[in-house]
Parts: sequence; structure tokens; C-alpha cells
Amino acid sequence: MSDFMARVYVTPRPSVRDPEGSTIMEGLHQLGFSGVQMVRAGRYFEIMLQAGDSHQAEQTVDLMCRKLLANPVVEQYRFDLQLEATSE
Amino acid sequence: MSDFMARVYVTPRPSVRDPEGSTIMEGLHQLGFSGVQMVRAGRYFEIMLQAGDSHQAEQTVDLMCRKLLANPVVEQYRFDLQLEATSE
Amino acid sequence: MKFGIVVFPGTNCERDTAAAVEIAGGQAELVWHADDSPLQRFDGLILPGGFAHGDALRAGAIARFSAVMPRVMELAQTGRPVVGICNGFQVLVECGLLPGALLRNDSLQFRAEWVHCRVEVSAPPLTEGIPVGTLLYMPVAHGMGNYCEDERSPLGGETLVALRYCDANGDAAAAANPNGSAGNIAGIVRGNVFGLMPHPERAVSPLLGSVDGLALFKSLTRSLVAA
Amino acid sequence: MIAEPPRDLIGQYGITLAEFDRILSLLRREPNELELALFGAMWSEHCCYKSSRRLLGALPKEAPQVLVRAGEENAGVVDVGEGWAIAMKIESHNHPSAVEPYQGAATGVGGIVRDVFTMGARPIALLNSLRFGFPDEPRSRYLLARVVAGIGDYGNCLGIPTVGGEVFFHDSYSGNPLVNAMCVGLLRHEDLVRSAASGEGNVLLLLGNATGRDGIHGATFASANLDGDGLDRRPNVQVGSPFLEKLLIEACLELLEKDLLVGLQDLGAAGLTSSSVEAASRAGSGVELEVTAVSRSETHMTPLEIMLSESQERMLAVVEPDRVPEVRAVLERWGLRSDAIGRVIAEPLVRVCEEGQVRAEVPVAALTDGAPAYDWPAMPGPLAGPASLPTDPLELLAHPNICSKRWVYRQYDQTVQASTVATADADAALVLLPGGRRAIALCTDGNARGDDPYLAGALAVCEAARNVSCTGARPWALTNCLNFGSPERPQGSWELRRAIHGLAAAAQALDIPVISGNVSLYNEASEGGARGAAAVAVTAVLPTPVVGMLGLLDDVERRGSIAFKAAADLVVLLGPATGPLDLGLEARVQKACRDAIGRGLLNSAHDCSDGGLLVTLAESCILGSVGATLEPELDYLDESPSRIVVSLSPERLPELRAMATGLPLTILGRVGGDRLRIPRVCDLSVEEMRDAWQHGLERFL
Ligand SMILES: Nc1ncnc2c1ncn2[C@@H]1O[C@H](COP(=O)(O)OP(=O)(O)O)[C@@H](O)[C@H]1O
Ligand SMILES: [Mg+2]
Repeated sequence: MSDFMARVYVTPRPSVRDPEGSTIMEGLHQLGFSGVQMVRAGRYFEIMLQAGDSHQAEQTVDLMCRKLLANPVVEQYRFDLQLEATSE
Repeated sequence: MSDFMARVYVTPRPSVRDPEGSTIMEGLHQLGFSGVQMVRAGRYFEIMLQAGDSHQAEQTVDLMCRKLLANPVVEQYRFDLQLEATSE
Repeated sequence: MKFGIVVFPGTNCERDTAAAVEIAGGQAELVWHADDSPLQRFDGLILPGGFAHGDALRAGAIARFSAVMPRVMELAQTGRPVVGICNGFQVLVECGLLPGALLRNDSLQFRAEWVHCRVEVSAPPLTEGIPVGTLLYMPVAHGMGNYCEDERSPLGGETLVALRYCDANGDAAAAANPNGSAGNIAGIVRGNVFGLMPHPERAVSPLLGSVDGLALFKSLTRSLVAA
Repeated sequence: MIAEPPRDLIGQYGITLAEFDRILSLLRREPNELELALFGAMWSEHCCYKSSRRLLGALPKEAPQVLVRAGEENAGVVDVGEGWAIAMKIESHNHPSAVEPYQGAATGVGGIVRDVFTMGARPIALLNSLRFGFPDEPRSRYLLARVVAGIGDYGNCLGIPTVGGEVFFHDSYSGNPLVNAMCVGLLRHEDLVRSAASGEGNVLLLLGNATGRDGIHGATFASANLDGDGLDRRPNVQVGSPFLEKLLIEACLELLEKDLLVGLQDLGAAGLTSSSVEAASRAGSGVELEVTAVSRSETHMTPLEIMLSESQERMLAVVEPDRVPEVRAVLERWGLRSDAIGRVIAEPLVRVCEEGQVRAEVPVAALTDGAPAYDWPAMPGPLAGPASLPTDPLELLAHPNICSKRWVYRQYDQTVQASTVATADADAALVLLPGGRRAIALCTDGNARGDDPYLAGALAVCEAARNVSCTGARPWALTNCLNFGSPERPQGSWELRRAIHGLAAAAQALDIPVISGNVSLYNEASEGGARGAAAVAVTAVLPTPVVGMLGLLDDVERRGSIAFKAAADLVVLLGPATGPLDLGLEARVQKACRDAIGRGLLNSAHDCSDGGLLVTLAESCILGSVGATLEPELDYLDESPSRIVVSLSPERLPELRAMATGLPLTILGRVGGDRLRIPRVCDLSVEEMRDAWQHGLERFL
């Protein structure tokens, strides 16, 4: 078994309104960050998990995202995986 | 001026309790993802901005994080930057 | 006439909802989320408001996987009424019994206030006998009530808008919308499954400010008598 | 077994040299570091009230309705008839909110809720009292927004309606905001639980959250500077989980209903230390704890860290050994962790063990009764009064301290539990009692007008009671939170003393028992806003005694409300046109108002406070959507106490006069039209007044 760190990024689908992103953009403009042209606000998860190998880890994390972490109606996700440690 | 895409990751500081992360972990266990050992729940931002060069972009994004995007008392942040396009 | 009121960890409107059912002449029994025994003994189910699992991730995201949920789906299939109020609506949407999604309020703030809603459909299970255009005065209290349509299965056809936020004159104006929901949607119905953000169980006596919520509960119990 | 003397450590645990000598004489030996830490925690201002204990003796605590007196338990309890009782308390979370406003305010709510359900009461209402710097400062706006979100998110998630509160802005609070939270619970008399750890051999079960390093050394931290690289030396900010708290409430109430517990005690400041010591002290028993049995969320925690941790959402239950399995079964159903961390022992000692080795052993009484009490030298000093209010009527109505606080309370669920009587912007909230005919009235009030802290204390009681009386309810019990600067400065000590005297005198005169409360001292900021002990220029907050009032209303159909109702009604001022505080007069004005409401004479009643008659009248117009025309030439901005503006149909006037014999009573004018017309003061439409009043706060946010 190996330990993996999955980093999952969940963002609103492009066609879905993102009031949090817009509010943050306004806030940044107010603070003087006038060069900001777009902000999308999403969620980020760090997940430590055990899996037999990286292929299995990838499948597991993908399933987690589809079942729970992202809502396909309004969200999209991507993730990356990193091997942290391997034991026998 | 160039266009940059900044990806900002905000997470609870390691010593700070993360009740949402724990609840999500329990949810994953319930769903049968028993290999999950830790979940930290954070926030993720995609920001398009204009800056003179990558050094300036980096400084700007860092300032944004400190001033608005992350709450240093309970959160930490990191970000990466990507050059999207350059105009004169 | 007996209603099951489904209680998840973090649900907090189960007592109010049970009381409203009783005022409307029905009986209510609480059903624990971990209970996976059949629910056929109930004439209908209500998923009440609250914060199941603390709204971790998204409201209703984790509750949807409770042991009781396959039983809820089962009962919905038999055509008996299944009603989700506030957090219960969020659970119904997450589990796919109703289409769409409920996003964070566009103000990014929790909103607790009294609103008017216009009845758009006069049909079981909740608005039977209430004429289209009737205004109902009820409180909302939620942080994620911003209804968003699923582009892949838009409203229309078998899923209808049942309630819209409106002003005191019945206009579905933007200013009357507490959360930014598309088309001022406050509630939707698909056959026997009804979801709404306002809290009818808190509008059941003049002392509380309105009896309009009671009309919905009465319609619910009446629809059963008729069935 | 006992390690070497830690003389050099005493400052770190907030112990003075004199206090250390006191410890030596109580123990008749040197304490080790852990023992010293236990003393430091139990002898902190927060736990033992060393600077206020003696002063609090002045408060009237006795009355026939009192079931649990102030100081006896985690919250006070009063009888409200028909076998029901109310438990209530208010508490400050000022310092944590200054550091992290969202979590500070949220955990403040969590803490006070635990104090109430630990009595066996189901929490039915929350209130709060907030103070910030003026909202033209960005930092004050940020604090306001985050505190309100924190209070709202926590209470909303618990499903407890937040039914009332107050917000006040003044520059003295800009470096040190005040966040006071109040919780009200309902219980049957027979369900009252005590927190005593009694019965030798009974098991101590720690329920809920795992223990981490949260809030350790909170006391020392509170006086450290918060700038620059100080960040990483901060203790962990306490983070709340209302979801876990909700599970704890339900599980604990179920355990109590099934009669499975001997005692129940929440963990608040100083965590396991103060809860186990208090529980033992209340039973006259002792406790033996095994720290390794405590579930921890962090590695390598020392016994000291485990004993002092302030991790949120934990409860200590005292259980008979053979009931433990049943208790665990209930907890498991709610998904809650429980650790058997110790037992009740006969010797009145607190014994802390690590893997069976004794690490600390201290007599309970040394930690509690042995705590020092101080009478700090007191001397009057100049007080910065509040900034004056604008005199232009529309500007006045839009002023942040006058305008509607809708921006705040629409983030609080007020209607959950379906018992809140519909009254937006009421003088006091009404919450139905079981049966639906009777109600309790609730409000919080502070008063920063007094240039004299005595008046601040007395007026807080009077205004709170007047607000309750305006609903028709009889003031029945009060709780208080005393927010002051350092008592070690003579002026601070004087302010505290005077305020308590004022509070006591008013409570006495109005015949209202004080059933609980909390004291928060050292509310000061150094120049520049950061809190700091070593600061050059120190600004203390205005002396801020806050009162939470409970009233009892026998027939909710006969209730008072602010809004003018009917055109042609007479507008009458009950009470003097002006004059200093006269407690006897105050009591009679309030009683007359209650009696008149009880007889159904009045169509509205609204108390007169900040902004004077002008604001009172404008609010009755705005909420009633109707105008009024006033006649007499008075000072409509005068803020004298003991005044209530009522309206009634003209033919009922003789009855009101009969009821108010001996009281000043002035006919002000009539309800009607759509403008408020006051000679030489204003002629404004109700709509323009509403616009100013409703959006006053939003202009800043
Ligand atoms: N200002 C006050 N007036 C009346 N009672 C007070 C006051 N301050 C504290 N008390 C009482 O002293 C006891 C201890 O208070 P506190 O240490 O705040 O309780 P806890 O440990 O439960 O948080 C409580 O019963 C409280 O009601
Ligand atoms: Mg306590």
C-alpha cells in the first residue's frame, strides 16, 4: 500500500454564475488591484489516502469527486496526485 | 503588459481545527472510501490579471492574498502563476 | 394519515414540522437517517429544514448518502408525496429526486426574512386547492437557496416552478428575491415530489405572523384523503 | 514524583509573587509546573473573578421565583409557572473576537449555549450585545461583518432563533470590540440538572470534540502584542463546529431525559481544569483524571496542554459505572466520541495522572475557595462620553446608533422553533411558552450615555426592564455582562464599582433578581488599535454594563408593540418631559404601562431612549406606516429616562389617567396622515424617514 496526497480543485462550470467570484473581484478592485479581470471562486481539498498503486488512487479520487466532492450540475473538477510514501 | 492566470490555494493552517474537512472525511468513509486518512477543506481561486511582468504579477497576487483572499490568523495560502498572453 | 419526518444529524426543524402536520390534521413520526427499514407505513414523507452534517461541502451533499435515502426514493416511486423544506429541498436536489442545484445566496450572506411567494401551480401534493396567483407570506432562513437550473434537464415538462418570490403586489421583482435564484424560483414540483426554500411550518398561526404555511400543510393532508 | 520548584515560571502562568506565596501556604509545599498551571488557570480573572467577586455581592440575587441563584451553577434558573423554568446567562467573548472575529463570535455563542443546556434546558433563544468602533473605519466594518456572520452561522446551524440584541458604535471600542452572547433555555422543574461530580467511583466521561492545543495560554496571549512575526507564536485560534454542538445538545438532552447522568458540566475557559475542579467543588468531592485517556487531535501533547486546552464543543458527564454502556449507546447513535477520563474520589483533591503516574495533586478548595480576591484602589477619572448625535432629524434617523439594525438581524434565523411572536423591530422579543398562550419577553441593553458608570449600570437595567414592559411583560429576572478596562488602574476599578452599584440599585428598585452574569475586564487597546500590555497610550472601552432581561407575559393576545395603529389615536407621553433618573418613578411608569397593556387600553407602546422622543415617535410612525402630529414644544432630543410613548383611542384616556395617578402624563398629539409633524422640529413624510432609518447602516457596508 502507498500513501497518496490528492489535491482536488472544484470550480463552478463556466456557464454557471459565480457571485462569490464577482464579489471578490469587486473587493480587489476597491483595494486598488485594478489589473484583475476575472475571478472564479472554487473549492480546494487536500486528501491523504492509501491505495495499492497510483492507477488505483486515481480511480478512487475520481470516484470521490463524481460521487461527493463536486456537484456535476454546476461544478467541474480536476485533481492531481502525489505519491507520499510506500510501505509493503 | 501581460495577462497572467493566478491559481490561489487557501487552506486552514495545519494546527487549526478543520471541522468541515473532518465531516467530509466521515462522509467519504460512509461512502466506503475507507482508505482516506485526512481531508483538509480549503478554497481555490482562479484570477486573471494584467501585470508588467511575472515578478510584478507575483508581488501583486501575494498582496491580494494577504489583504483579502486569505485570513492569516487561521489560513495559509500558496499560488502559482501562468503567463497567458503578452501585448505591448 | 401519517407522515414520516426524516431526521439527519444536524436537522433542526423536525419538531416544528411535525407540529405543523398535526395542526393540519395529520400525524407525524420522526425517522432517523440511519434507519434503512421500509417506509411503506407512511402516507408521505417530509425532509425538514436544518443543517444536515453541518452543510459540509454543500447543503445536502452528505445526507444524500444516508441509509434512509434509498427508502425515500422507493416511497417517492410509489407516488406518495415527498416534500423537502429548505435543507430538505437541498437534499432532494442533491439526490436527484428534483433537478437543478441550490447555490450560495448571491449576497453571500445568510438570509432570514419574511417573503411573499406566488403560487404558480395548483396541484398536489402541496398546492392543491390553492389558486394560481395566490400570495403566501412565509419566512425564509437559508444561506444556500439560490436555485440554479440544470442546463441538461431544464424546467418545463414534468418539473414545474411551483412558487416564486414576489413583492406584496405579486410581481416577481428582483428586489423581492432573497437569494438570487433564477426566475425568483422559491419552490419546484415534479409529480409527487415538492421542494421549497421558505418555511411553511413557521407560518401556522397569526401569532407567528401568518397562517399561509398552514394552507400548504392542509393541502398536503387533503391530497392524501383524496388519493 | 513532584518536580523541582518552578519559581521562574510563575509569571508565565499569570501568577504574581504574592499569589505564589499564597499557593505555598495552601499546599505547604512547592507546586510543580502542572500544579502551578492549574492554579494559574483557576485563579485567573476569568475563572475566579478575583477583581469583581466582592463587588458582585452587592447584586440582589434572591426572589421567590429563583430556582438556581447567580454563582451557583453554569446558568441561573427561574420558575416561569406551570411547571416550566427558564435557564439563562450572558457571556463575553471580547478578546477572541478581537483576534478572529468570525470564530471568536461563533465560539462565544457555542460557549453560552453549553452553559445553558448543561442545566438540562433546551436552548430556545439567543441574543447578543455588540460594540464596535465607528463604522467609518474599515477595520470596524470588517469586525462587524465577521462577528455578525459568526454569530449567525453558529446559532442558525443549531436551530436556535436569535431573537434580539443590540449594536452600538463608539471609537473607544475600535481596538477592542465587545461581543456578548446570551442564551435562554426552557426546562421542566424536575429536569433541572446539577453539575456536581458526586458519588465516589462514578465515571467522568469527556464527550464531543477531541482535545487540541486550542486557546492554551489564552490569558497570557490576551495581553501580548499581535503584530509582525508574532503570528506563529499565537496559540491556535479556537474554531467552532456548530454541527458538533448540535449533536451534543441532542445527545445530552436525551441522556438527561433517560436519567442516565449524575451530573453534567460544560468545558469553557481553562477547559478540563476548570470544569473538573468546579464539578468536584460543587459536590464537595474530588476527581482523579488520566490524561492519556483524553482523545487528542494533535500529537505530543503534555498533561499541562491537555488540562488547559480550550478546544470547543466538549462536555464532561458524571455517570454511574454500570450506566456507562447505556450512555455510550446513546452517544454512538449521535456519532459522538466519549472517553472515560477519570472518576470521582472521596478525598477532596484534583489528581492528574499520566499513565497512572501522579503528575499533580491539589486540594480542590485551594483552587476554588483559596483563590485571592482583590479590592483594587479606586479613583474617579474623566470619561470620554459618546460622540454626540446629529440634530437634523433625517441624519439622526440614519445614524448608525439609531437606525434599524436590519442589516444585522436578517442574517440571524429568528423564526426557527416556530415560537417567535412576529414583531420585527420590537422593544423586546416575545417567545411563546409551551401551550402558546403565555410568552417570555427578552432583550439586551447597555447604555453608554452615562458620563457616570453608576448611571450606565442603572440605566442598563431600567432600559431593559422598560423594553420588556413595553410588550406588557413583567420583568422577571436578569443576567448581566460587565465589560470594563483594567481594574488595576484606579479609574477602571472605580468604573466597575460604580457600575455594579448602579446595576444593583436599579435591580433592587425594580424588584428584579440577578440570576447570572459574567465579568470581562482588561478591555483596552493600545494606540494604533492592537491590544497590548506594554502599550504607551491605552484606551479602555467605555464602561459597558450590559443587561439581558427576561419578562413574563401571561396573555400574548394582550401584548404591546411599537407601531402606531389607528388614525385619530391620541399620542401620550407616560413619564416626565425631562429629569434625572428617579428609580421609584421608573418603576411606576413601567408598571402603569404594563397594566394599561394588560387591560387592552393601548394601541402602541414604545420606550424612549437614544435619540429622545423624536426617534421614538419616528419609529412608531415608520413601523405603523402612518404619520402623527404633535403639539407641545418640548426638547424632542432629550434622552431622559423613565419615559414611554403610548397611543390609544381617545375615549380610553380617562382609564389611562386613572391607572397612572401621580405620574406625569402629557398629551403629545394624534396619529394620522403620512407625515410626522412636530412644531419647530420636523415635518417629514413617513417614507423619507423610513428610507433614512432603514438604510443607515447599509450606507457604510
Ligand atoms: N456579573 C455577574 N452577575 C451575576 N452573576 C455572575 C456575574 N458574573 C459571574 N456570575 C456568575 O458566576 C458563575 C461563574 O461564572 P462563569 O465563570 O462565567 O461561568 P462558566 O464557567 O460557566 O463560564 C456563574 O453562575 C455566573 O452566572
Ligand atoms: Mg460553564
